[in-house]
Amino acid sequence: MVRTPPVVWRSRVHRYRLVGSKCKSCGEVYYPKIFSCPCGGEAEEVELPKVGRLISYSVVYAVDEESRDRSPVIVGLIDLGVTRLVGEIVDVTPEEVKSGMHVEAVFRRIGEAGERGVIVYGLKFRPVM
Amino acid sequence: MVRTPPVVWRSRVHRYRLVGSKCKSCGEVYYPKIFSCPCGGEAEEVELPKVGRLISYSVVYAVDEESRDRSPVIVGLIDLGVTRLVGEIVDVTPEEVKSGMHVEAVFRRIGEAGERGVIVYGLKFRPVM
Amino acid sequence: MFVTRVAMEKVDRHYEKGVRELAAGVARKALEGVDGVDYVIVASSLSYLQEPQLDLGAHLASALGLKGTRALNVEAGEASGLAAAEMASALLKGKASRVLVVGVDKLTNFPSAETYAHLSLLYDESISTYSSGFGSVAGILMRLYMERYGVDRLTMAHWPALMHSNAKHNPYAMLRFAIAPEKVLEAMPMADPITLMDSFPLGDGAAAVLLESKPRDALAELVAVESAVGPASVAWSEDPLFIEPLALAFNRLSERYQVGEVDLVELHDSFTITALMVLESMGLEERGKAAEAVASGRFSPNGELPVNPSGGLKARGHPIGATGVYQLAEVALQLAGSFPGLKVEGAKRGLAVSVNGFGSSAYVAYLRGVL
Amino acid sequence: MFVTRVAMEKVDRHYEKGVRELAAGVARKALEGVDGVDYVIVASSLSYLQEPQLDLGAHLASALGLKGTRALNVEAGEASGLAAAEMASALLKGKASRVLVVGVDKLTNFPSAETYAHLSLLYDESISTYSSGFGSVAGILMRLYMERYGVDRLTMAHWPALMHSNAKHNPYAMLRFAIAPEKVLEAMPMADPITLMDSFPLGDGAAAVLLESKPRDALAELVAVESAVGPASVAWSEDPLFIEPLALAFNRLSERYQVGEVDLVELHDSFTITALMVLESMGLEERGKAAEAVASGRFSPNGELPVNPSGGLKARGHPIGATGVYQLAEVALQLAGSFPGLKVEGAKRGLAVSVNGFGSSAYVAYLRGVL
Ligand SMILES: [Zn+2]
Ligand SMILES: [Zn+2]
Repeated sequence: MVRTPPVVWRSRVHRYRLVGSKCKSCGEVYYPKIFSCPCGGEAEEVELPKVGRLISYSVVYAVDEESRDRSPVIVGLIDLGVTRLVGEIVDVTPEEVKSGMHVEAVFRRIGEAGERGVIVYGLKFRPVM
Repeated sequence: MVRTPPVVWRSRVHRYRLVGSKCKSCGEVYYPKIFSCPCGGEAEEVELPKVGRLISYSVVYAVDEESRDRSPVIVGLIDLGVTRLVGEIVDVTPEEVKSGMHVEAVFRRIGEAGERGVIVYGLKFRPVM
Repeated sequence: MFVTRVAMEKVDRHYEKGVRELAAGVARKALEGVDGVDYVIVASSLSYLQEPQLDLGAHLASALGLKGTRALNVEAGEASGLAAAEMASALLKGKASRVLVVGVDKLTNFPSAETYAHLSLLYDESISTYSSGFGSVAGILMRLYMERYGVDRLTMAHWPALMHSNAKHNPYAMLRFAIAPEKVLEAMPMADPITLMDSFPLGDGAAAVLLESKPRDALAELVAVESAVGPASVAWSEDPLFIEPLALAFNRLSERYQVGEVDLVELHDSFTITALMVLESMGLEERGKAAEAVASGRFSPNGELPVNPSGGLKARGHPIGATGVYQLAEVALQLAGSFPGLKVEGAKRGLAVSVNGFGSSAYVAYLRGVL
Repeated sequence: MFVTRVAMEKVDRHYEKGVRELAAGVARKALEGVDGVDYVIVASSLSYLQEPQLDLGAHLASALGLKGTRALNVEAGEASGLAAAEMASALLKGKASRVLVVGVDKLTNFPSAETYAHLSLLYDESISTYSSGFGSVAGILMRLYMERYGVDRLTMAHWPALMHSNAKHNPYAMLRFAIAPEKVLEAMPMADPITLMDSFPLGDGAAAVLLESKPRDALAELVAVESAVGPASVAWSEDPLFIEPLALAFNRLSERYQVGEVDLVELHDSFTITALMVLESMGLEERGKAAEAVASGRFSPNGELPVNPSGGLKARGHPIGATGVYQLAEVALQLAGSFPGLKVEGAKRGLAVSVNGFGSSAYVAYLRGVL
């Protein structure tokens, strides 16, 4: 696969700190990162809020080879207020997870990158009690 | 890499028996295989002669990862009479190999295909004494 | 421009054939008796990851004996086939008079979990980075649709049931058996609420269409192809259930043609939810009503607007970069009255619709009969 | 059509930037102050194997905020850049009035032996199947040339020496240092008789050109792009040292324009031998005489016909799919008198020439000054 160490390395900031883009002109926030806003404004990096609400989710059984040992994986569309993002939901069972739940970011192992076994970490989301 | 077992399997006949294509209309012979001839004729499979003459060659040091243990690899453009082909030259040192040499096909290990370690065999060429 | 010849390979697990052999097979069929082409455009996406050949178009054209022709490859993910047709259309307005578009992709060179990883590269990086499966976004969107519009799972299942029922008659379809909606719910969960029966089977395929500037012996007229780029991530969409670029591409055509009044559509249903989103984004059904409309038979072969008489991506199959070319071939054959599966009698106008992912790009092709 | 804006990234090991960042950088520079484009065409080849994104053009356009634009990817191996320009040219004759062509490729994501394996996929399967290195055919051809025409190794070495001497002045070149011809012979053998100094360095790069149908603020006119498919394998060539499709593409232009009388050429020199074959196949030098002509200064900046004042693939660098876009940008800047490296004073007409491998396909672009 194509997630070689340089590729993993380059995406680390965005996975570690949940960094998105904010338009300097209209203030719109994006994740993943953009280069320019449709309004024409330039984008700057911005750290995203670490709490949000689950808009919808899926319990995924047909995962990539790298995620097989943790299948099923719960993936959700999360509303962070300033923007939305698609992220993984952890510490909850498929039976407990519900649209509308409040979630918060936690730092977790994502997997290994390809044949070289670089261990990848990043932020996932868990329900807020 | 992309040489998965099905890909290796599909090319076996051409590597094992040196099968090229012959145009049913004009008789021209091609290797690797073609589907139709520029003359418009249909192509059929044909086994190529196993002896030829070395037109030119290169002693290759910058080989793929899979061939590293046998570097340098000698590769030559070989005139088989009915057609030419690019193939590997074995059983000869870089000092001994010469354009114009007569060569014959021999069955040899080519390498392993990718991560799965399928061992690939095929025809190479050695000098005729 | 005109579609004068088409050729399709049955979508299937063609273990014995590589990308090159599949592509050559349909290309040769489409070119039988044809005296050369100006361009060969290969539409392909996953093949870059699955087959050991770059500059495939030229290598293919060369092995086909097409001396002196021009060739290149066009990629736009799942929309590659119609993207190639859009380029062909531009060429045919200029110096070219005959362009062969060959769509091809193989999904069976790798174990399926590895193919899933390749498929996730069609989406934005948030999917591929987390290795959470290419169906995850579809699952999220399907649940959102069901919850927002109060549609139950069984109603949603009428789409795959309709596709299977249509595909039974299509000799080029991969899945030629009927299934009851209830069976969709009982299938293996893939990305819950999606089951394996809501998504396309992993199959290999190739299709070719010969496009010419002149109408001689044409099957159909390819009037125009339009496209647009959309939000690369569903997280950016104002409404994730609405495919903005598809609405835009469709509007671009509407400004010039009566594309709202067609007799059949072959559209992109990578998942059940995609089909509904496509229908609603093009305004072919009201927002939130497509699932029920499908269940009520509106898009069935004898309904108001027959959709995917081929069986669609769901049952004909979805060899990623080739799919748009299948759709063009199918619509052209329908308009010529010679589709070898379910016929839409008297069809005079049709659309082919492709989307990559859930709208990183969208394409609509408009075809008219010539009879 | 006209080249109105260009932007280039220095070819280098850009470990900190991915394909997307490199492409976005030049695209933003080329679009500064421009009010939207009709199409974004991304020219790229190895990136399919090196970066985790399909439908890259649309994802890129979206992240650039180019709402409503259209985008796709064109691939033709090492000739991808000019293939994209050929498609842009067709679009600009039709509905488009502004097309952005972005060339990009990264060669440093993998260890070099793995990149060599990727590069061998540009050639026919006899090279990739045997894992014998992407330089093997070049080595065979170089020896054939030297033996057939009785040219010694030192004479051949004047090409890389000239390229390095030119690149010293080009701020976008990867290798900005002079080398004596003798040093080429002393370098590490790569595919003997080829040394590492006969081939391009592995570097990442991106370049963009904005093409418009109207001449306002143009740097140069892109008069036409022509191409042809050739024998996919050198074993099929009547003469392996002659690039048939290049001769054909060049002749197609010659029939309409005075392309034999240009003031500068940026051409494809993936290896020393490729440069000589390109010069001879286009008839810019007699068969078997190009090596000596190079040594005699005929193609030097102050010679009869300046070739590769940029430093060429050899010293500017060769980010596979991006190279043709660099060449277009360089020729356009030369014709506008604003190339930031070695200037060809008073140049009015120029060519950009790309080949994949040793002729699976070949492209020639003809540009004219507008001053
Ligand atoms: Zn903004
Ligand atoms: Zn023949």
